[in-house]
Amino acid sequence: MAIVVVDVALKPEILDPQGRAIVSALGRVGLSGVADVRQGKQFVLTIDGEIDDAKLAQINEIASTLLSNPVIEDFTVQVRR
Amino acid sequence: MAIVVVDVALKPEILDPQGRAIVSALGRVGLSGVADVRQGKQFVLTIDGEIDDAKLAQINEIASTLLSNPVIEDFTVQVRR
Amino acid sequence: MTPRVGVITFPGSLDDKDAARAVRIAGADSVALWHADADLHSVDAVVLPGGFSYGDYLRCGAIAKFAPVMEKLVDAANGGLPILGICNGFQVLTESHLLPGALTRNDHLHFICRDQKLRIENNTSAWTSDFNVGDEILIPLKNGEGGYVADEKTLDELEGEGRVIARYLEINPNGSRRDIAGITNSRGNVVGIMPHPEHAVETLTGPTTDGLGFFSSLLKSLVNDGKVSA
Amino acid sequence: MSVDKVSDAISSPDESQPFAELGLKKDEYESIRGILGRRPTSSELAMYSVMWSEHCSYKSSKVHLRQFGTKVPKNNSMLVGIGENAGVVDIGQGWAVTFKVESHNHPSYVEPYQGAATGIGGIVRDIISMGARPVAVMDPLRFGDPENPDTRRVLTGIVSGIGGYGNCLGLPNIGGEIVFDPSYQGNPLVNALCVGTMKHEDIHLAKATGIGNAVILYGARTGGDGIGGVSVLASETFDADGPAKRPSVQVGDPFMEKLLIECTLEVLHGGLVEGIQDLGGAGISCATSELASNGEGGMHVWLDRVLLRDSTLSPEEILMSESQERMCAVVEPAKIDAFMAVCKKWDVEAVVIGEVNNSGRLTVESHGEQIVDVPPRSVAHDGPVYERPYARPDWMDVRQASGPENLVRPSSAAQVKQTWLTMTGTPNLASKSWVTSQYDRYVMGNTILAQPEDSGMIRVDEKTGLGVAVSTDCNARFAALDPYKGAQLALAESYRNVAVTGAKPLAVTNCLNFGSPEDPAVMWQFEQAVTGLADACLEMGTPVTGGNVSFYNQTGEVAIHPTPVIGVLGVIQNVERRTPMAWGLDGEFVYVLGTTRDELAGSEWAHAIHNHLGGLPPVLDLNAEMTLAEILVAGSREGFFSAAHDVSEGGIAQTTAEMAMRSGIGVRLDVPAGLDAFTFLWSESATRAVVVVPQNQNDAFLTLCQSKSFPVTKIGSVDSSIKSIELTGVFGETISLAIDELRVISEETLPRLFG
Ligand SMILES: Nc1ncnc2c1ncn2[C@@H]1O[C@H](COP(=O)(O)OP(=O)(O)O)[C@@H](O)[C@H]1O
Ligand SMILES: [Mg+2]
Repeated sequence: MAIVVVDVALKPEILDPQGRAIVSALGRVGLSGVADVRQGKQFVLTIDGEIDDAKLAQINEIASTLLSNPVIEDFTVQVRR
Repeated sequence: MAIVVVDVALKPEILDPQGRAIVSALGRVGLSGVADVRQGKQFVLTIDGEIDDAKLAQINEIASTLLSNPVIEDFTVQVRR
Repeated sequence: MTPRVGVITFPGSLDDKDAARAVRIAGADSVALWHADADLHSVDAVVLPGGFSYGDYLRCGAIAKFAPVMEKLVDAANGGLPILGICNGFQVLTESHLLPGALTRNDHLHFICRDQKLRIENNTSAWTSDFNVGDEILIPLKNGEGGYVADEKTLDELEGEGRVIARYLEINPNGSRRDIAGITNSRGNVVGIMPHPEHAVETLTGPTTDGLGFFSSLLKSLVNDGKVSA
Repeated sequence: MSVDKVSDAISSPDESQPFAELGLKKDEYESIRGILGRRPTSSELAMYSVMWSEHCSYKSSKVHLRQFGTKVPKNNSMLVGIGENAGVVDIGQGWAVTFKVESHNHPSYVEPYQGAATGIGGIVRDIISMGARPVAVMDPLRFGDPENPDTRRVLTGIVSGIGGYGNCLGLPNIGGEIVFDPSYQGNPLVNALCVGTMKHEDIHLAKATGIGNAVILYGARTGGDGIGGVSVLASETFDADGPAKRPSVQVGDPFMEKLLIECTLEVLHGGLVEGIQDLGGAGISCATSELASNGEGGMHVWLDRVLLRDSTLSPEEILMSESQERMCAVVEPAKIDAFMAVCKKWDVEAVVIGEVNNSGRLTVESHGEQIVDVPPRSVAHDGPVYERPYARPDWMDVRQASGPENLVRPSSAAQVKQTWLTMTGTPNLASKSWVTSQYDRYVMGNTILAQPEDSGMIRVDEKTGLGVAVSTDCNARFAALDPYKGAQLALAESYRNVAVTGAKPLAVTNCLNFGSPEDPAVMWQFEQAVTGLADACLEMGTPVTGGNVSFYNQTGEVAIHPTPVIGVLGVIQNVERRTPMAWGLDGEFVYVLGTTRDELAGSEWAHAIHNHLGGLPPVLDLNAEMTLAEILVAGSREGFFSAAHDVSEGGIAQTTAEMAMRSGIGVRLDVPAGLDAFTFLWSESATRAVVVVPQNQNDAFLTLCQSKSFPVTKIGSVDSSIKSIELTGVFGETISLAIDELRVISEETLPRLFG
């Protein structure tokens, strides 16, 4: 059993209305000094068996086609041990 | 300037329909061996100035009230340097 | 022969019956296509309807692009088959790279359902030939993730090639770049549009019957292309 | 993990059991022991505790609800009555309609988004389980003070939950209510209504018939959500308990529900199902015991076959789990394969968990061990029944005696105009489009009317134009002043709203939201409201087909206003004849049907301007209400009206302002003789509507009113040359309200508060 975490974030140039809404809400509740918030997604995959290079390549493929949309998003893959 | 990352995940006992949909999609695109997927949120906060204990406490407070709903979600806060 | 227009149903498609109704009102036969059936049953055109395919979990349209029927559809699109993606259908088309760009969360973060004014910008595509450029139409819009985005180069290209088919008027309801409501591919057979023409085909149930133009355009182009006889 | 088996219960009769923690009273526990002749196993205790909770057993309300069964009007349209998942009404041409309203108040306060979302999910499953296709939803909502910051959290969450679930499910939202009153501050009301349509032959019931038939559980997997939710969440109040004591909430999966709808309708239409039941409160406990006790009387269940999301769940938890999006079907063995094939087509998991028998017992085994052996009826239907004490509280005298007579009224033309502008923007009267634009009203392509029209209207048959209209209403302030009259006024308003659109009122559903039944004053309000409703339904010929009771709506000791939300369903033969609320053409005459009296107690004016609640609610003549409805329905059929709109909250001022805003065309009005401008504009007398009559229909319309001896007053005419409401006779002067100004005021309130 292994855990693989895929973080997906909007590309920096893409507007993030959710992040913006959070910045203004933070202002309302009195947390000042937050310059920016970006909201991304995190996928935690539980994988049967061990993670080898082939599997990792497969996961990267999935991350770039299914879990993220390369037109607007970047992603990172980490194996958590 | 500091970057603080807040990861928010559904509590393990709470249904994650999105994660479930992804598991079945993965099956269809031919990635087998994925036992489970949980989809969470990741907030990347850019903070002015340095992070001290007081600020961290404030961010924890925000994470537990604004960024997550403790009834259904857990969160973690990490300072990224 | 009456043209046959396929309407694909994915799990979670919602406006498939409505799209079929619009096809019938326009005078064509509607053919139900099933996501798991990798066969277009020799239809003359296809509509990808609105809704929440696969719950729109993950990203709108992202899971639908892996449906068996989509592989056939991509081939057919490249072969020139007229395809209209409405709302979720538009999202499926961008996820499948049949159309450029992406549809993102509305800038105001709410789902919005309203009667939306549009200006028709292109009357050369398979689905807009019955309009005049500059026509103003009013049809329902309903989406949570309808903000059209693409990089500047792509946007310039779309504008330059006249591939923006309709633009929002008066209000930009979702933060779409350059008020874009719908686009087409360069060949003009694949069109994606965020608002819902199929909900504006009867006075009783829609704000206008302006949406019929998309379907009558299709019939006209099929005749012009010699696909069906007049 | 050792399970508590039936044999253990026999061998260790004196083991102490946590019945109190599960919400059972000592005497209830004793009666379970009496029924079983031994102590219950822990699984049996779990089942009884959820099924005998207030929410599932109606133990405090049953004695009063019986009136809906005894005072039944002669109306041969009822095909299925109270007691099933939802009532079914014949609307002609072989079509039937089922509709029901339910509450999800407490879960929606704890987790507004999911609470409201699963509220929609639950009521939709009730409708599918009758064999109907759900075709529309409505959402009557009540919130606290709009300026209180918590109201923002609650309202925005609830609205996105309803939209998020309903939109994804593909059901048009055709109406509802949004009402603000401080009495709901710590206890918002989330009521959800669903309408379904079917052909008569498709009606299905929750019955496990046919010995040897399989019991199939299908839909989402069973998880640990909402365990004890039904008995704890829906039956206790929130006071001092912190978040830690909050039980786990259920999360909805609207996509799964959509698959469940399609899959269920396909197996039903394929003739693959003998009996069907949704899983709601009390989950498998409820579904199996109700199916068994309504059918052959016996059932055996293999609990370890239930597909789980969480493999660590104990049998007790599996029995109690309220995981959403699940259904149970009874299927003949020869049809199981076909049933499973349909499930597979829709990607819905299904498994046979039991078998129907005639043992008279519901038996459950888990991994070969017998853990439940009970008479199913004792679980499902023979729960405790309480005759709770009730008494009219003394403070009612004070409340009813302090009427609105001494409140300062506007006394000049300028003040009248200012009052009108102010009233247009109060949160209760302001445009609700900020909320309703978050709901899809177009999906399915059969929505004829939706908010802000008086009722939602759906086309049932595209060929003939047959349609239904539904409205839900309740002015809880009236119910607070007099619960008997208040319930009747709510019925009358809902009935009128249906009639105004041209549909003939046919049947009633209700959601009775009250405080704690253990408070005799609340119990009195409840008894009065039920009696008032039952009496009025009998007189008006509209049977109650079902409904829901929600108790314990209070913060600490303070109960909400009694809020009997009444839904009325009506039929229109051809939706092309519907009457909209916006007037159309120049020169059309504007009339008020009905009598305007000086009735301001409980009005929106008294509430919004003076924060006053006292006096007696408006008088109500049910016969006059029926006559008004006859005129409205006949007028729609005969083409007498270009528009019509009900007069209720905010009086004629609000009614005419809404008509003007909807159409954008101006009107010239005149305060009729015998009335002062204030009373004319803001009285909330019942049984009134504003109608707009083309000149060529004028004589026929007046003849109709005369033939029914119904009071009618001409108040003006439509004038397309102006974009304002011009009202003469206001303290000798004319006031003018620009429609655009009214619209801005009306539209900006909700975004300002919640946007
Ligand atoms: N206020 C009421 N008026 C009429 N019928 C009611 C009322 N409250 C509950 N009922 C009826 O009692 C039966 C049981 O209700 P309930 O347990 O809520 O049903 P379900 O479990 O299907 O949601 C239903 O037939 C319902 O319509
Ligand atoms: Mg039910």
